[in-house]
Amino acid sequence: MVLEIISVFFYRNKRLIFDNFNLKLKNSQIMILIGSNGIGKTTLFELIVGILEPQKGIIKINNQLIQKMFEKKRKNFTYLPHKDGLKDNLTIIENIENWNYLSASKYDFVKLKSSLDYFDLFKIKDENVGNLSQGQRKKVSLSKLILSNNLLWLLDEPFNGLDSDSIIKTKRILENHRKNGGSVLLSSHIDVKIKSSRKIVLNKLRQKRRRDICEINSWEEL
Amino acid sequence: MRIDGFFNLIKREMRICLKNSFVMISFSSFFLISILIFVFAFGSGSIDGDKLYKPIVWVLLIFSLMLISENFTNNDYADGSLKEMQFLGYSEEVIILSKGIAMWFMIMLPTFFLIPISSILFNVTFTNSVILFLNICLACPSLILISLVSSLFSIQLKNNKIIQFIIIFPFYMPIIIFTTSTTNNDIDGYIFDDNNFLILIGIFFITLPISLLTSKLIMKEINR
Amino acid sequence: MIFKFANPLRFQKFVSKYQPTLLYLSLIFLVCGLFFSFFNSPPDYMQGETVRIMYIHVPCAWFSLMIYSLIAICSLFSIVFKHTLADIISRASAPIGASFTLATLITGSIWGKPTWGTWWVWDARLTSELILFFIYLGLILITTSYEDKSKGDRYASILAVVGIVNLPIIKWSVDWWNTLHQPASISKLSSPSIDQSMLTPLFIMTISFLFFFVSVLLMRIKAEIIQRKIDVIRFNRVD
Amino acid sequence: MRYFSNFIDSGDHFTYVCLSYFIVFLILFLMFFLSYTKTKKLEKEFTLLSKNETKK
Repeated sequence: MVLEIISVFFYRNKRLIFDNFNLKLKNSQIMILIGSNGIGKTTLFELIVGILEPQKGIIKINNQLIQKMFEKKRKNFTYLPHKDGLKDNLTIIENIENWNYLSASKYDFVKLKSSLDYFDLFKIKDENVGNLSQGQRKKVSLSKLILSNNLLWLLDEPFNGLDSDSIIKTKRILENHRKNGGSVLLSSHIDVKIKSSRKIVLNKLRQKRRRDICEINSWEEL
Repeated sequence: MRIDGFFNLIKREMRICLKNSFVMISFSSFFLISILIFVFAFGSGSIDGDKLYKPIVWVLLIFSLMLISENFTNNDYADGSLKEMQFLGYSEEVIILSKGIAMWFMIMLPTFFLIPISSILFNVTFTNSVILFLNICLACPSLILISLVSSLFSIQLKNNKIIQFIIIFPFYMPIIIFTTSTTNNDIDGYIFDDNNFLILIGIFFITLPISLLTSKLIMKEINR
Repeated sequence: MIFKFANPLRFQKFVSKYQPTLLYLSLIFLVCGLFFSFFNSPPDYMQGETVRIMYIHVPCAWFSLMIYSLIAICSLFSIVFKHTLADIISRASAPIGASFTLATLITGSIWGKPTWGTWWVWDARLTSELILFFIYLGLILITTSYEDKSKGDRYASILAVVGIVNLPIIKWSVDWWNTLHQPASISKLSSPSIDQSMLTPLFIMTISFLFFFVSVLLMRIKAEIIQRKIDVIRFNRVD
Repeated sequence: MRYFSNFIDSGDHFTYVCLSYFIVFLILFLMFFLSYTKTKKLEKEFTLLSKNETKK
């Protein structure tokens, strides 16, 4: 099991977001999370990655608790958040290099060139990221995927703002990754079709239930 | 914590710093222009340079530290790279430490040129300016750490400047007291016998663990 | 034990029952203390009549330190156990502590005018007390400026724990540095270096201030709890 | 009583002492008054709100 989420219970800001949430991701599997805005897709990714901690429940990556993973072991997943972390006044290639250093994969210029070439970004590699359009920015952060050697990919809204051509290209990367034994968890607020993938639809928790929890929270804690 | 991860972080910060050279330029021009304003305000005739010079430089340095620290934390928070560094597994202390080192570099490099120029403008003796420079060297690390922590405190607020100043002020005060008292004692020529230099180093070793710990707590709180 | 009071309803009943009594007690002690301090205590042979300022200056200073240490303990508690009651206590007592500190500073400087000849000296103890006042201000500002209350509380508790560095500096500054401010007179309870007739008003005043502090604190905690309940009701309505 | 008459005659010192007592009690009274009014206001608001809640 690559990724395992067992009965996670999480609230924040008096708002219950996950109640007894379960998810299992196997090797060579693509899973798509579908849900409307504010349902907690980004929160789920942050829980998996270990930025947030659930009040109850267990999250495991490769059968290891995420809270107990330290720097080196954490490098076995690649997470592309919604806020891409690209610096406006650095060029594309500098941004990618920075990311490459931080994520500690080996610096390989040929690989870097090919990854940028895949989305036709190598021609404009010395352009500042601040001058790019929203879709081009997304492409820059997606090209990190080709650079990474990790088996588990966590992608937050990868298809946002892309044109149809690059959506197809992205899907091709994902399928290749699946064929090589990798697994992908991606979120989307619209329906996307990828070959042989599973879909999970996140529903809004019922109003009444949420209210109960909120009351319990504030009273018990007082 | 592997050591090359730390160097990678420093490399990243330095690269961003050098690319953001306008920050350095704006810092130095702010410094010089304010010094010039003080010179004009005192009038060209009689400036009691030795006495007024040090407090003025310290006031300017503190304000510019506050302004610059925003560039290191708030920008990273805004574009999500603070989070990115955290989930890549770098511990919060190391992130803050690397930022502090980059910021120290960014402050000290212009100061190396600014202090002599401004001391000429103020008619300050050579030894005095050397002592001031040494003081800045020793006191800056702790000031930088404190200002980084305070900018982390106010990262999620809209009108954060005032709050940052009020939070920062009580913790700046002891350092300022000791630095100014060093520079006042140098009349006899006993520069390096002074205990205050040692006290400044001691203060740095107190602030280092405390600020790293608090920054860890705060950065966990920011995401919550 | 502590969690027994954590029930807000029980706490509110407790407050509405005992809070007025505490306030009356404080008033009674205040009258007693005023009588002792004005009618039944001699002037100091060095400081003259201004020694009477000490009967309120010293308790205020004690309370400014004591309330800060209370806040710091609560903050540590809230960082470790994340219990909301600790947040509420520190939030409620910060303004009281700030007002005590302000009172200390003002009475101190009024005392300093006839004795030292100036309103203010940059002496270690005065400076550290001023720093304490600014820390209080920062705490109040940071708790009020966040939309999300729990976030503000957490930040304030971190700040309070860091600011505890200042407390020992205030307490022992008169011993560490040779300063203008006179050293503590009542450091040893067995043989204090001041006269019995001066000690009585001081202690009575302290007790009166203690009752005052506790009653106002209880009232503010009650207000804070009601505020949170209102927030919960409002929040539910929005959803 | 002897102490008190001496105290009143002390001139300058008398004003200083009275001023400081006045300021301290003013500050403490303000503290009390503000928190008292705040509590009362919140209590009123809370009863109003909870009445509306039960009606629904």
